[in-house]
Amino acid sequence: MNPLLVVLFLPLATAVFNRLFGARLGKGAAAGLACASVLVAFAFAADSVLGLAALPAASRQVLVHVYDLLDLASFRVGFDLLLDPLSGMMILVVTGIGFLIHLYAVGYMHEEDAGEYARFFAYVNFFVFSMLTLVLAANFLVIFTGWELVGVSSYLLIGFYRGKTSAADAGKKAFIVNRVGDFGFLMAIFLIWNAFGSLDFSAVLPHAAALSPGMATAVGLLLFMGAAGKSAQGPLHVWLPDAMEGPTPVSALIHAATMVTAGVFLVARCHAIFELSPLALGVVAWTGALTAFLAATVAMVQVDIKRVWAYSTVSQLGYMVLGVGVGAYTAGLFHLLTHAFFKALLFLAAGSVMHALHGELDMRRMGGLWRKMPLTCATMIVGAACLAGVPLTSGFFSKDEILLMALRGPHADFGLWLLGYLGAACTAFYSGRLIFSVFFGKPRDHHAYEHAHESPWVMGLPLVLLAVGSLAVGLLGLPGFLTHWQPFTDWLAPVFADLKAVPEASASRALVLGLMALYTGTVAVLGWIAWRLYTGEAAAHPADGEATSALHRLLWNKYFFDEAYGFVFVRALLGYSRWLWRWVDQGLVDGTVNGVAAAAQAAGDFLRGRVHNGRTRQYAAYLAAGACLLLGLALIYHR
Amino acid sequence: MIPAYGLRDLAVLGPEIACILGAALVLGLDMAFRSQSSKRLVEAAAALALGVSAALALGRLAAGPGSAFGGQVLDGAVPDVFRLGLAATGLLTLVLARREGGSQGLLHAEFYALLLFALGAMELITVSQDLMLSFVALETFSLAMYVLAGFNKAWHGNREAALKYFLLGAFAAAFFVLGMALVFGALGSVRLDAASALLSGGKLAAPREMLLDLGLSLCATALLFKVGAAPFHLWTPDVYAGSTTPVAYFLSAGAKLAGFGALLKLLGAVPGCPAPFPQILAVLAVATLLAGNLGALRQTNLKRLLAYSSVAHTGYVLVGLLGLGTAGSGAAASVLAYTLVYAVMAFVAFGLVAAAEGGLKRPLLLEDLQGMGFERPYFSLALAVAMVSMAGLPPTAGFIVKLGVFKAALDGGHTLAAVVAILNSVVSAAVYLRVLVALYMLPKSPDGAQGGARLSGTLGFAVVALALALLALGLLPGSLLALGSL
Amino acid sequence: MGLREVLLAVFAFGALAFALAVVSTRNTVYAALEFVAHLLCLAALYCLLDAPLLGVLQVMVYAGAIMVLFLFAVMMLDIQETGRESAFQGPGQVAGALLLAALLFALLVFGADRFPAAALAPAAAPGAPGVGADNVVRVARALFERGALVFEAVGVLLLTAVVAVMVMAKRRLEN
Amino acid sequence: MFGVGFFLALAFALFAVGAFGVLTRRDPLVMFMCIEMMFNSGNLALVALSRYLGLASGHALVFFVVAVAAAEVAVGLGIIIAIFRTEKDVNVDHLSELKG
Amino acid sequence: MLSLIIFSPLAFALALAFGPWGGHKSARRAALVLSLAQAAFTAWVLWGGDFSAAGFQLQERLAWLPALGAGYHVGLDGISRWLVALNALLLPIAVLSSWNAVERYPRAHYALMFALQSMVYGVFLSLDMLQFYIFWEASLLPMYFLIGVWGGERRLYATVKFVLYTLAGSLLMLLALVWMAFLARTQTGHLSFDFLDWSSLAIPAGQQMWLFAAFFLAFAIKVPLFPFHTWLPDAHVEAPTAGSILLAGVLLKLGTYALMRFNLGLFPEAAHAFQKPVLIICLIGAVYGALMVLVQRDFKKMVAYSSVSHMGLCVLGLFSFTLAGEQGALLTMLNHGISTGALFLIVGMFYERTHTRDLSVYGGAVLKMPVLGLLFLPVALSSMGVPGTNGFVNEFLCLRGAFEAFPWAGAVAALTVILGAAYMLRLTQKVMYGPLGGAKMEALTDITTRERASLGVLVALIFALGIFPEGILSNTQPSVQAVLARLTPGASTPAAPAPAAGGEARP
Repeated sequence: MNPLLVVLFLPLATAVFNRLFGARLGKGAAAGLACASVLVAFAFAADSVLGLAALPAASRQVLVHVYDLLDLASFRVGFDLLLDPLSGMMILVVTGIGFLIHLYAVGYMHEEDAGEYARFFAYVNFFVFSMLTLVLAANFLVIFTGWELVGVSSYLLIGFYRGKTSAADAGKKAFIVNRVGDFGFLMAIFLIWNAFGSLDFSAVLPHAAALSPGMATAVGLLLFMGAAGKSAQGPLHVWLPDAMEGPTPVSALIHAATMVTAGVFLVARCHAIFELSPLALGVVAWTGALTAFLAATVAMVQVDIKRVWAYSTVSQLGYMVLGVGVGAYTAGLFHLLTHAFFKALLFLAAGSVMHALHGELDMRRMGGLWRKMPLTCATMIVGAACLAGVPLTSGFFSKDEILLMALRGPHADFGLWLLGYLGAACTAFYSGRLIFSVFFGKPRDHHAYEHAHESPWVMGLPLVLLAVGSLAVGLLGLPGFLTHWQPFTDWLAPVFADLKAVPEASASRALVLGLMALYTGTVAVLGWIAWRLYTGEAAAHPADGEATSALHRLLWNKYFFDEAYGFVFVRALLGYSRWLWRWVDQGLVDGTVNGVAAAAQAAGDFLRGRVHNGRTRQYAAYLAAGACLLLGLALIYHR
Repeated sequence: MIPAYGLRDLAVLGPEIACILGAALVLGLDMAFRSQSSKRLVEAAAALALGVSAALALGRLAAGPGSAFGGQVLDGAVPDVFRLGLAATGLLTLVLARREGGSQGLLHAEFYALLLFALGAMELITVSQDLMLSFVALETFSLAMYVLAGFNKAWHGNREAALKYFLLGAFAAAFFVLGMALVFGALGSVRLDAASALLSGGKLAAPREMLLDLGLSLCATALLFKVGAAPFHLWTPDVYAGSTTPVAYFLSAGAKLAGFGALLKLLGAVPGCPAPFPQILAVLAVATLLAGNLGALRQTNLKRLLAYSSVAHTGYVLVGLLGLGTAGSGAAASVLAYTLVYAVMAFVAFGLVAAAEGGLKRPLLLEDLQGMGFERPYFSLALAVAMVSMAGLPPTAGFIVKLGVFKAALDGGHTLAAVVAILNSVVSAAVYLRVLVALYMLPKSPDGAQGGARLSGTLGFAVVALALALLALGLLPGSLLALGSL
Repeated sequence: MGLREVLLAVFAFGALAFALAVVSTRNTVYAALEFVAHLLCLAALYCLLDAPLLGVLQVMVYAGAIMVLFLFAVMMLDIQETGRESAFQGPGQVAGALLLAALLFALLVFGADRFPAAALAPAAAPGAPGVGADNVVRVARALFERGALVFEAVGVLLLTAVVAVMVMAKRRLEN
Repeated sequence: MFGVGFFLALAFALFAVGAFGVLTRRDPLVMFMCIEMMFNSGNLALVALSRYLGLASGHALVFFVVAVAAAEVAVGLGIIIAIFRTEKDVNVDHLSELKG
Repeated sequence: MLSLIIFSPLAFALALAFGPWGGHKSARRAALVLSLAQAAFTAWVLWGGDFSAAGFQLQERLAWLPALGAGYHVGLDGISRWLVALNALLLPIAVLSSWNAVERYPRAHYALMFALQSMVYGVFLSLDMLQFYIFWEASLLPMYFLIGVWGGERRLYATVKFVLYTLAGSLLMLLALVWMAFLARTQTGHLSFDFLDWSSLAIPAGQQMWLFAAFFLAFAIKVPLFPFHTWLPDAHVEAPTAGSILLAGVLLKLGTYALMRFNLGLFPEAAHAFQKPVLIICLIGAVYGALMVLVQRDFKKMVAYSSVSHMGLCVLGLFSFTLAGEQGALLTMLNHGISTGALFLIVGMFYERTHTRDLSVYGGAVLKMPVLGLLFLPVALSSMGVPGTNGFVNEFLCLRGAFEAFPWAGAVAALTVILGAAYMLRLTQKVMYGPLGGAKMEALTDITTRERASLGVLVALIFALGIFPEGILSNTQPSVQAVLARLTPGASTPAAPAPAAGGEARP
């Protein structure tokens, strides 16, 4: 029994058990079981990663074949798992952060009744299993299976509060937009199958060069379409902000740390294909950059703290995609790692605030909470610092690396860097705005302020651990000129061995230091502006309905994406279908069928009405006519 | 010299003679015993006569083909089975008449006498090779039928039916006479076997052959009228609705058997079936199918519905005739099989109509059958089997014979006609499904008849037995298709 | 143009004329009488066509017996001659019927006229043995030798007719 | 001039007139007479053809046809009288309840 | 043995119809016991056949109609094995679904269901074409009565339309059958309706087109493919729950099975000639069907149109002439039977409680029926084709087949992936989630153990087939390869053994 199988299937087992019998076991047992299984999974994951590390760098791969999925005469694909440094890192992130979030959820979901409690933990465990399937996949079929299962679990968790229509709508929207992405992914899989006759990574990726440039671009773009769907990039990002309808631990686990990063993981996994077509990489990079900037601008005007973090996630994902898009896969993945930590932290902290204020999320009604919730405040400040890119924090190193690569990387472009930089500026502003509005300045809603209280230890501990983790993880990827100890890059080297050596040296030290100074300055200035704006008595938040500048309205309405999609896809499609249903289905097709029947009946009536009118002489006339017919035919056909 | 017609010639006409003597016996018995009991006696005598006729027909079938009276009469496998069918139809009509007798005063001996005379003439026409003999036989059973149609009490519609049937029948007979004259002109005699001898030898000059074709067409008109083919079928619904149910059955089944027996003789006699007929028949077959099916589509009066369906079934038999020209197409057998199965189907249908309309003063409507499906299970099941069989859906004999008919048509090379004809069976299915809808799927209608349908006595037994026969033949059609080997 | 041809022409056109008369007169009795005249013309034609037996038969059976029945029927039904609208009913129907009759006639004539007219001249001289003097003997042989079965069949037909008529009559008495 | 074609044409003419009579006249008796006229046209054709072919069997046929016609007249008149005894006016079209 | 499978349900039907079962309760119990016994027997027989080779197993032959050259000839091969199993499976479930939904004439109701099953067995197992036709037509009658007597308001229109539509198509097929018999007579000397004889006939290309068209029309109406589908929604809406389950579960498969067995089996050249037009029809059907589901108001009509979409995909896979496509089509037949059967079962459960199919009344059902919510989810996922459920495997293979044949076809067909998710989630949300939709929803009671059993079996199958598709695929492969070998002589897949006459078992 390979430990990997335990990692993968234990969460599934507990998920099924909880879903079926959780309610009867009682809350404590259900939660305990769920957290334990993720913890054990984390332990086994760590053990197998250590085992992997022991292997020589060149052959650092473990392939586990579970059983045969499809065996057509010339094509065979099985349920195979692949553990290599990339997936190793991911399973650690998934199980590690997963466990912390499970722990947090025990406290957060406390008021739910036993049935709902068990159901929640079953779904979350199922999510962990799906994410692990996606990450550990050894061929495109299994990764697609994980891809869709993750989509299903996100649908279930977003729509967890089944009574709320908005939750169900958000879940539906998330799944359908994901499905649009999956459509692209499926097309890519079929093209690969056509080209290589197999779906196993081992058979496809090493021989990617066999693809013609055109085909490589097509596969690349389609793969990215799938990735964009899952990682809420470009046009397919609309579902993530609405996904905040789900409970906060869900937002933290799925919509911050793990699931949304699947897109980046996919591009990293299939880098061999992307490398073949600069066009595909360009599209990836530019989408990433644009998403990063636009999402950051929208985040600046939102008032719901979870939505701010949601747009921040979309923006940070934009950075990761930008990183991968410019060929700096390691930098992108590093940012993925750091982001997982601090964004999970920020969401959990937001949850803690919401928990304390009995569901209040609007920052305009908060203020001065640092006295009431010192721990949450502290950890949130750490998270926000990482997010904003305060120097020496993990976010600073990872984002800085990406921006550097955007300037000097193999497929660099100044425009990309500029968009990245402006995005970073906005990020600094909105994180400052949120921290100061929530924790500092005068409390704006005294009633809520009075009742605020610090969260119990079971929610506090994960916050602290995550805060420490956020800072610590930054050390794994310090900039090159500071230290040669690059554990993260070395760890992922075997995966990206086939890439041309990253021209590290092309960026002079002076440039790197200069850029660092620029970023630090920007963060300081924007932090100060935010502090000025939002700690004063009259916080600069426009009240609802107050006339605001056109730009503000544009950002407030999220560039009208939802309205556009609503019109183009929902109303137009439904309108067209209704037209089709009425005219083509009822009218044309059914019409002809009923028409034929009506014609027959009309002919019958005519026959019975006019011809059979009872008059003997008319019958005699028909008889004579018949005789004439016979005689005529005899004459015509006569030999 | 006087040809020596001996006993052997009479033996060939055994069945016919049995019928005619039977009629005479019936008349005699009626005169001898005037009392009420004589009615039963008379009926028994008629049944006996028909039984003997059937037995003799079977004997002839076993004995194999033989000609008599100098070739005027020629029986073979197919004609003998026709005669058997006719005798059986007669018996079935007796069964129907018995049920009817009580209420509508049908028990007069004259009814049985006329019936037997008609059957004798019908059996004669199926074996006659001489046009004149056929004409006399045709007229005999036509006259009997005109009166049978107008038979019983002074129910107004009844007399109108007789008059209509008479006038049109006589009009058609006139065509036959002129046709016979032309045939005589062309061949010098009215013997069909002479015709085939001359034609096959190719000795007939073109214009005389033209005259022959015209003559045969005119003769065929009269026979097609009798059978109820398309342009000549207009009398069928009125006469069936006008006459009593047993007579209606006799008209539809008997006339069909006799008519097609004669047509087979008429068209079969001329080798290769003279040029015009396949094309003419194709047009007529399709026209008949359309007229029958479409007419029945929204018909509510059950008897008229059965009348239109009888026309439609004539259409299907005509489709079978299309294969007449080509050897080995088994056209004659398919025609025979179809008419026999039709006789059975019609009996079940008409029998049930007779049972259902027992107490009604007005004609039986589809509405009266509503809701009967589960209240009278056996009645409805029998009717359902009959309807499904008439529609030609598989598990029944109707499908097998329809398949035989279409096989013959396709073998004859009439693909287009076959396609149009088979699409017609969708319309016919629609017609019969309406009956099933009424039976099983509609609630009892307020002004419908209050459940008069009593299946009792010999009629009930015969109806159910024959309904089961339809199913049995559908599943194990060995015997039915044995006819195919004829 | 011998006497024979003249008589033939007279009686032929006579028959046709009376036929048309039957169809057009309103009064049924007149129609019956015209029909009798028509039959007599036909009888004459038969005699001219060397079928004396049929001519006599026509006169006795057809003109005599059958037409008497008709007149008897006309009397029985005491049809009121007055107040009868015209024999025909509506021009449309008449036109249709006329058309049909003309079509029937045309088809038959077109079909039959392929007969070479010339060849149809009576091949055998009037005295041809086939027809002439011993007509009755030859008809009798045709009737009772070759046509014996048909003769018997006609017997059965007449018996059926008697029973049928008796039924129609008897039934009428009852109601 | 008086070949069999002429007589055939005459027979066909009588047949057509008879048919016309049946189709147009409403009085059943006259209709019936027209039918008889059609029978007679058949007889005429038979006689003419037997004269042309020189066979006497044609005459036998005529004999039988006349016999049949007689039987038919008997039954026909029986029916007509049975029906129209009670009816005031003798008109076939009034008898058209059976329809549809 | 196979004859026993075909005719045992008929015997049970007669026993039920005329047997001593008095009330409603005893009738349904008897029906359930009989159906389970029948299913067990069929499973036991199916287990017997070895399906390593491609030929027909357990053949039985009987000279039934020598005059017409038609005999009674049954046989089983990889393709028909699982369809027979599906048929056996669905009957007990259908019986359970009519448990207390049917009070009127229960004995007749169950008897008709058994008769229908017997006819369906006949179609799947018969190798003699006339016998196939007889079972094909005879299957119309039981369904006609099922819809007609126990149906909804417009049942008369629906049931007559159903019968006449199918009848019109299959009658043309009857002529084609007779024509083929004549071909057999000209080529082999004796009139024959036997499928094995026909497979060895050399049919001239010209005639093949016409014959293919006639066969295709009959089967396309049954499948139903795009232009011929309008009878399905009416038939489903008006059919009782059991009727819908059997109609969707099994009757639609008659069309696709026959397409695979006869259209592809007998007319290779014509199949190639007709490939593109058929693909286009299927594509329209799949996408159009999905669009139609989006705008339906009636619960059952939605599921009916989803069947049109799924079946369009199935025939798409069939006509891709690739191994993946054919296997996918065969699997679609099975999985669609299970998932749509389950969907109709659920619709039935709702209808029993709310007596309405109008979606506007529904909402928040999961709050009142959590167990149904638990079981409804996998069914919805299967219909959407989410991996892990059976729906994904056949959709993946069909799309793969289409893609391999014509990438553009694959791409358009893949649109149904999105539309499928859209309409299924819309349906789930409209019925299951959101606040309680009013009085009717308040009155909902969760599903009883009987309902859980029947739905549970189907859900178990959904997961089992989703996780282990090879269980089915491995033993349908030889037969499918045989069909493909005939279809594309130079097929890329290793030429499987020619369709050997298989174990010529007992006469």
